[in-house]
Amino acid sequence: MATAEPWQTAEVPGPKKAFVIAKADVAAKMINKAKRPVLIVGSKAVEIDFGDKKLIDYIIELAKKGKIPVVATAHMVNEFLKRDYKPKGWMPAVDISNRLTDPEWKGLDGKGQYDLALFVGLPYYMEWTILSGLKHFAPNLKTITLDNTYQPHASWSFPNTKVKDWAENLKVIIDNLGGE
Amino acid sequence: MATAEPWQTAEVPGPKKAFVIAKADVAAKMINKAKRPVLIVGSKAVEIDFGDKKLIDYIIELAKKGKIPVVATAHMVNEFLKRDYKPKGWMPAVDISNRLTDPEWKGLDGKGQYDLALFVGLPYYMEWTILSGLKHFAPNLKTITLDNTYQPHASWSFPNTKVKDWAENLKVIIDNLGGE
Amino acid sequence: MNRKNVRVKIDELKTDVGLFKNLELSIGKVTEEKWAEPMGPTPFPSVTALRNWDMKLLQRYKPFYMPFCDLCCLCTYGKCDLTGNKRGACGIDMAGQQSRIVLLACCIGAATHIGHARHLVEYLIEKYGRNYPLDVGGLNIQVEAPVTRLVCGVKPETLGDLEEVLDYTETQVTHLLSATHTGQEGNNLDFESKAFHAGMVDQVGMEVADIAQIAAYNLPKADPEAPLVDLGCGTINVEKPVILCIGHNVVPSVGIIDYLKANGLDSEIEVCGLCCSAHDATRYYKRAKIVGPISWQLRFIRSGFPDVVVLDEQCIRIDTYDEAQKVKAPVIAASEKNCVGLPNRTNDPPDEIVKDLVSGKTPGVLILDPEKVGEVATKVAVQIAPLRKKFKTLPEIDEIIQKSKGCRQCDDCRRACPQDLHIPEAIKAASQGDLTKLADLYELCIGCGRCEEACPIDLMIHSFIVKAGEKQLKQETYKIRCGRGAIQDVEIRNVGSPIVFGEIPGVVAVVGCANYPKGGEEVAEICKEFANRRFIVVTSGCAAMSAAMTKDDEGKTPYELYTGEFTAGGIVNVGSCVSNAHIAGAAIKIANIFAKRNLRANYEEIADYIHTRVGAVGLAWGAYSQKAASIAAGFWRLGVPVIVGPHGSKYRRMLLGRADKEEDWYVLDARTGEKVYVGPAPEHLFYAAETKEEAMVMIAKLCMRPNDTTKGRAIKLTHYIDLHKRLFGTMPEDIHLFVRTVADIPVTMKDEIIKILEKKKWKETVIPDPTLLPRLVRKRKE
Amino acid sequence: MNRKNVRVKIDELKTDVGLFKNLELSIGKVTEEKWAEPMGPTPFPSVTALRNWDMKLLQRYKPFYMPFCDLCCLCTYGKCDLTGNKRGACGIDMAGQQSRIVLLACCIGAATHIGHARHLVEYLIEKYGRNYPLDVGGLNIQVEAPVTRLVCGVKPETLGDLEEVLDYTETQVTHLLSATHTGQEGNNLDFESKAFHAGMVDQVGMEVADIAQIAAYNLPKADPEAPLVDLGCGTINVEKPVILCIGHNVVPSVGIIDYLKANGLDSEIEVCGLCCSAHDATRYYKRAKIVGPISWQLRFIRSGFPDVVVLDEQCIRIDTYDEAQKVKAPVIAASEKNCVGLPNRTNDPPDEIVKDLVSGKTPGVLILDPEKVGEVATKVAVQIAPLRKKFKTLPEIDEIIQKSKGCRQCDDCRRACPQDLHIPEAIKAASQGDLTKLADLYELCIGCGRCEEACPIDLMIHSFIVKAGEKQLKQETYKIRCGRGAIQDVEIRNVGSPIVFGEIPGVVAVVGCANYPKGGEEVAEICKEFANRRFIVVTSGCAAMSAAMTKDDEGKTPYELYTGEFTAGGIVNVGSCVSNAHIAGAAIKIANIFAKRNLRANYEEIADYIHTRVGAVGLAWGAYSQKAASIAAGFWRLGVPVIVGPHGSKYRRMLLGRADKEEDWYVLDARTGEKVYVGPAPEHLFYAAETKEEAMVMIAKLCMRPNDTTKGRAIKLTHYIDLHKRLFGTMPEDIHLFVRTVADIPVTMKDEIIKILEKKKWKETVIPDPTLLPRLVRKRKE
Ligand code: SF4
Ligand code: SF4
Ligand code: SF4
Ligand code: SF4
Ligand code: SF4
Ligand code: SF4
Ligand code: SF4
Ligand code: SF4
Repeated sequence: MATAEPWQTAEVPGPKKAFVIAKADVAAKMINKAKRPVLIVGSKAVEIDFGDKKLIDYIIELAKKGKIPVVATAHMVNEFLKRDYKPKGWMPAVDISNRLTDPEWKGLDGKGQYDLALFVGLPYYMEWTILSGLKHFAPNLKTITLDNTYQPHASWSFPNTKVKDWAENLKVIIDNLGGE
Repeated sequence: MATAEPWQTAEVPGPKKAFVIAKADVAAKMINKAKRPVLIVGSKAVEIDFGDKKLIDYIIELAKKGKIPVVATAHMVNEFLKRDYKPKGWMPAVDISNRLTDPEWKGLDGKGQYDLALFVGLPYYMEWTILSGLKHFAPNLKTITLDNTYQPHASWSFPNTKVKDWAENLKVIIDNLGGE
Repeated sequence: MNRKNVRVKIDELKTDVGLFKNLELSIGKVTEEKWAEPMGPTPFPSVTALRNWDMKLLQRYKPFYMPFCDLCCLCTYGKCDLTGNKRGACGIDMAGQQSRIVLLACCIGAATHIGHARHLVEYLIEKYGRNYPLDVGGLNIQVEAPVTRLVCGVKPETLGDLEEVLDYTETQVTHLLSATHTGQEGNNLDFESKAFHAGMVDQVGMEVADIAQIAAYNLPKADPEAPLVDLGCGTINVEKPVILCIGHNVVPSVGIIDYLKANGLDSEIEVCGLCCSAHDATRYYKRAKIVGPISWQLRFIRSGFPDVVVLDEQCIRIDTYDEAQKVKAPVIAASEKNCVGLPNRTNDPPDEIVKDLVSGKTPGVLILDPEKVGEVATKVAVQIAPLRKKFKTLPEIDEIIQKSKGCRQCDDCRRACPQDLHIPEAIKAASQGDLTKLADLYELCIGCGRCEEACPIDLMIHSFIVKAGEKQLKQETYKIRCGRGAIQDVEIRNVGSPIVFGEIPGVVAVVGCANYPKGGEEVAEICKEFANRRFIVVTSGCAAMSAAMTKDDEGKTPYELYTGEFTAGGIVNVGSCVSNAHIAGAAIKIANIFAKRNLRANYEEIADYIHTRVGAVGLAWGAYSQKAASIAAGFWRLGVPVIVGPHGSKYRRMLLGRADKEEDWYVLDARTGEKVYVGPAPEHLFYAAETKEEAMVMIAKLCMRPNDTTKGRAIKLTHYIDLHKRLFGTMPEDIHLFVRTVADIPVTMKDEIIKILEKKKWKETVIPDPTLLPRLVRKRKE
Repeated sequence: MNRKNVRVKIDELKTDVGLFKNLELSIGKVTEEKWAEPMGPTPFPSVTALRNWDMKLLQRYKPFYMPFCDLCCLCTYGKCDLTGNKRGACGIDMAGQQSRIVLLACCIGAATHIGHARHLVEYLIEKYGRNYPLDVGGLNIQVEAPVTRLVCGVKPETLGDLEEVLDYTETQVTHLLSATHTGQEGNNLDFESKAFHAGMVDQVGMEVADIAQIAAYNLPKADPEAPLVDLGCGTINVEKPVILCIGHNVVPSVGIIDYLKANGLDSEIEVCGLCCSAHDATRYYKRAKIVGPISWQLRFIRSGFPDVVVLDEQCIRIDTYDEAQKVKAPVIAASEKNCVGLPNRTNDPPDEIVKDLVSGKTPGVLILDPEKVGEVATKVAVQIAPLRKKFKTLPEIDEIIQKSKGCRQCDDCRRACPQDLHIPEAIKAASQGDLTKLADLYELCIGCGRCEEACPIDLMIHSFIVKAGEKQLKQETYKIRCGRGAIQDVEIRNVGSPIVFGEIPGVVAVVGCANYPKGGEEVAEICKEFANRRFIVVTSGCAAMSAAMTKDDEGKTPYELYTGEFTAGGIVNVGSCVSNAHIAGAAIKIANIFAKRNLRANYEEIADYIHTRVGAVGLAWGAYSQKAASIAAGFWRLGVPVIVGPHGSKYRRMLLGRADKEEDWYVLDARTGEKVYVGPAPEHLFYAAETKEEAMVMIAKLCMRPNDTTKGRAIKLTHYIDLHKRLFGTMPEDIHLFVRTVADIPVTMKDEIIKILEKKKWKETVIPDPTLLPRLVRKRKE
């Protein structure tokens, strides 16, 4: 499997492609560096099971550790609430993404637009189109996908990664978050 | 300059892309291995000047050394003849390429279809479309471009290369041709 | 009497334009003006006639572009890189490019329906004459063609009257398509407006097609009790010769059915169909059977069931001919749109063609004469059935296990699968003798075959899945109420008031194709949920089929359980894709019949009415095609929100409202001219939902309209909150945007909600007589 | 008298279809059948009516697909990977996909001309009435609409008669477009056949557009001595207010010119144009000036010359509005096709609009009333010219040098340049004060602006080039013979025989856009070369302009040096892109007027005639657009070969003959029914040449036809061999394929050729009365 090729073979982008996150701690650094990150969590976050926990459990840890506001898409808010974590907001994936293209948007807390959007758990092809929208129409936003599939339209993406390495990567990120 | 990206930025292909020829002698080996290679030489072969000689001069050397029949496209036959070299054939680039997709074609010598087509000196975008045609419709043909630009639709292509390194590469190939 | 293209010979004719002698008149149209309604402002609107209206909608629902490619490859200046704010060699930018593709898709979609309508009308006129009356519902339908009346300002009464309507639509499609040419339109909002225009003329085209066939073929005429017919592979008696019709044009199916009937073969032979031809065949002939939606094409053919495959047009897999050949079933192509490269045998004697097909001398033919198709298909079916013995290409279980052992676990199949299905895992399990994982994929697989194309060792993965799911396939026995056609005027009268005032919480149109993210069951579930909530659920196309494909504990399918009447709690199958026009028609008729707004060429006012008052939402959960795009566009221009499934994000853009921008949600109060904040109702005009849960909550929400009475709003809020709580586990956070006065608050939740309103610093507003059109303000404010 | 849509009131009318009382008749058409010619086999042909003919051509000229993308992204099942033999989710394969895109492009192209024709005809009918006669050449033209007659089988005599023709074309475009929908046509040859059909109806659309405007606006009527007019930036007096019209629809330009004339301002104001609107403006008004082809748009605006920019439709850079704003020139959009997102001011008083434009309150408006455009454009030009003082955005030399120093030599510009121009080198030289390298690029640059989009430091590279080449720009002063329109019947009579027998060695149509690989000079050179060789050279569109842009030692331009008559050695500008129909028309008229073949609805026979006898070749050296694709397709269906420049390889496929396959080159001898080998004449139907030298040799070769007399063949061979020797440095190796009898051999080369023939084991064959249609064989062989 070509690791820095689009996970869905045909979803080839254009000339500008995501930089590959070669090591997970690099992602952590970028998150740490962001002034106003936001974390957008899609419906697959409960479908993906690492054995010990689910993707959403890692994400909650990550959000807490990094103090990153979460937007739950689809019906995910329920899954967060079940885990005693209240996302900062919930709305359709395309709605939050549309807002991220608006320089005037004040964010979930009214304090202003975000500078980094982390995506995880959307269906691959939907995340692909959404990240495409952001790449083209949110020039000041950086995007990182925390999924285990190469998302060419993100600013930064992991390559296609086995599920178990994915869990490792998430752990590394969580460990390296915060504490500047 | 991204070296294994299409030379013309937007001429992005699909999932299947040319392998990159990292070292020139590899190309020579592939040529040596071919049972029936053919060399297609386009109009830029006289435009490109390496200082000491022109591209066409290298190509003639290469064809002689490798005993590879040459098809001159455009008006190139004249340029070959001026240099006392008679190409095996001349015809439009699209005509020879179309023939290469026909398993029944008997070749310039009537002995049968070719198994390797070397391209050099066509306008980048035209070579791009032609190689695309061959990639999709000549499944049994291997293609190599000897240009200094990455041609994603070839089977094998050099990355985008500076002109002086290109000359070097051609020399290496010539040196390594023949003599199995 | 309206007639078109009458030829009369006249010796001498004295008129105010001069004296004609010895003339042969070819009379384009003889009109008896019977329609008393005065002509509205926009008869046969040009491309820009409704641009202002579009811009109003587009200001509120701004496009969010999600480019499907960074490049443009439309002309030989290209390819051009349009990344970010880069412009192409023609000067276009990315927003322009994406909206251009939207327009192009809508043009293709509209052209498809209109071209279909044109062939149909031409054929039916030839057969039944220009004066054949357009009876689509007898006395129950006074407004027989609401869309056409609204858009064109004419009142078609006969088949012949439809021609000028089609002329108009074709002119518009041509103009619109031309705007996609390099160096024409470039402004994204103008492209969007043009896409709306395409959607509007598409609706006209669909209406023309459906009323023509309803009238001429006597399909159910707005009949809430249209017969229940069979759906599902299991309903087809494969002991008999089976003729399979695929596509969207019922004419060849009618040719077959008529031939069967005329020759007393109707109980000898099974006629079944896939996609909309199946819908329409059952509307014509109760004994016809529906195999299923588009995604059943490969599985049904590979199962070897059909003995002859008749292809008409639209939604037909391109490889059907090859697949049919593999199961030794001859193919008859029956449409100019889809000639399949086959020899044109239209003018040959039927028996010669039959001979060649049965003998295998030619595996397929093109026959452009539907009657001949009927004869040939039937004879071939009868003769070939005993020969081919339902020859199939599905592998045996052993073979699956054996072949699966070769799997390299390379993931290529999964990476090719639009659904990202876990195929390699299932193949691995299969190689170990466990086919359950493959069987689990049966429901999720849309039957596209891309996995097989990708597999380096050529495993027939889809066939594996179908074989593993064969039990399911064979148990597919459902009932569907066949397409009823239009909605009766009296039904509109009954529900008009409760809909407009909000007491019927909404009309949900569940339509379109089968590109579902997680199988068709979700569609059935959504339909039932909203019917149970006393919404009016309307279905059509493949979605109407999926809605049928579920059973309750007693084995009853939704169409058996719910009424087919257009009323609260109904599940109403209008029919095939072209029947979608009746859904728009119903909304239009509410404005016309219930609210007595002028209909004739009065598009803007009616759309404004629908947008602000009629709580209708479209759901195209599996939309995949250009037709789906243009159908959606037709609803957008009427101001009706459309939800698509996650694959719909590939339609290049959403039309999203911004609930957080107060300034976007003002309407005019037609009584006072005052600008009144009405909240984000409806919040979005086009959007892709990620999961069915999200879609369901959004359906409830998008049904709210500024015009809701307090009682109506309270009911709508109840459903919204209830679904939100159940599916999202919590109260919605935006209730304050939808509560206008305390009376809006559902009584059962009063305290809870009041608390939220206080927290949100909610203030009471008035409920206006809402409009977006200044000219509709009756008393202007100083 | 033919009339359409007459309204008559009749008290009582008794006819054979019944008694009509108190009727108001809207008469669609009053026909007096005057055309004695019997109706041919294919009036108003349907999509498949000529499929057999297409398949004959496509068997000989098989498509060679050169996919421009490995993917398909047309529906939301996608993207699909179609690499190699993979099929998409709808089952389509790569050959199907590429040919589908070809069809789509041809549909867009045809729709563009037809939509243009429809607007034009509608407007002219409104202005001049339905009965306005279609005089396109007075007594010199009996066959006023050869394409329409041939295709439709009608003989239009008035503007009103054109409506049913347009109805037909729109119906066809709609059907064809619908075939591109997912799940319709899938066979590549059927797609190709449909693309041919699109090309054919496109030709009808073009003809309708041009004969309508010629008749109504009294443009030159088939006039070999149409006036010479000015072309080039240097011919425009920039001291005056300048109105620039861009596009393809002359109506707004006429509005301007009429206003100028009516107000005595014609010597005060310069009216100039780019693209085909410029052609047509000069056909209407000798004092109008042509700036140049499409690639001059940016350079002319950035030079600050225009004071008002009027946009109509087609071939307009999308960023014109932005560029015009930068030079402070107001923009008036004048077409529904291209609204530019501007406010629609059509119904506002002109002076209000003028005020807003001059004050800059609004930098652009949409005005859909050409008369109003005329008034507003003129008044704005007069008022704003002194204010904006030809404000330009071209940099000064110093600035170029300074800014060039920032260049990173990153190659991004070059990699974005469609021409792969050596920009970084030129910028480096510029940074060192040497602008000659930049100036060298002036001729090669097609003005697309992609380099600027790519440059990471935002250098205005195209402006740098234009500034460096400013001297050239200002020296561009040429003469062009304005578009003459159709070819006279008498001219056809004069050249019919020498063309058909081969004594005039060929008709070369040099047409289309300006996407040249190496500047426009090559076009001029080719035109002169073939005119000198006594071919008939016909030009149109941007190529007609490029043909003018060269001077001999005495400063004479080709149109001054060569006759405008349709005769050996002429360079004949027919006019704008829609005038291309006259080129097809000329070929058709040769078959009809000279050879007396029936014309009416007799497409197949006429095309067969042209293909086997009329040595015509199209050269679209800079073709870029979808229109170019459909224009080419129209020629293909007539059997006329088309050559494009190397960028044309992006059109997705070639139609290539195989000279080496003897079996492909047999025709029937109409006298005997015998199959006769005639050699590969013409060898290809569509192909992209790499260099002008290749194109020139190929033009000569592709002019050979089976019907050539020995004398004619000898002449054609002489040119072929001569050009081959000169440009390729050697004898052609395929002469034996073109020599049928010894008498074919050019005497001057006899010995040399005989030797070759011997080596190639040549055998003499007969010269047949060639046809590809068995039904045209007069005496059938047993
Ligand atoms: S737009 Fe579609 S066809 Fe064109 S390059 Fe992109 S993916 Fe390929
Ligand atoms: S249409 Fe415009 S953006 Fe697209 S390829 Fe052509 S020039 Fe480039
Ligand atoms: S056929 Fe089914 S499993 Fe295969 S790629 Fe398509 S959806 Fe996936
Ligand atoms: S593509 Fe074929 S070999 Fe690869 S994992 Fe899938 S089934 Fe196995
Ligand atoms: S619903 Fe969609 S997939 Fe189904 S038949 Fe209609 S258009 Fe085709
Ligand atoms: S049209 Fe066919 S090949 Fe193209 S994206 Fe849709 S399914 Fe794939
Ligand atoms: S404007 Fe000229 S130099 Fe720049 S990219 Fe286009 S052709 Fe090349
Ligand atoms: S893109 Fe700009 S910086 Fe790069 S080489 Fe070209 S001119 Fe220089």
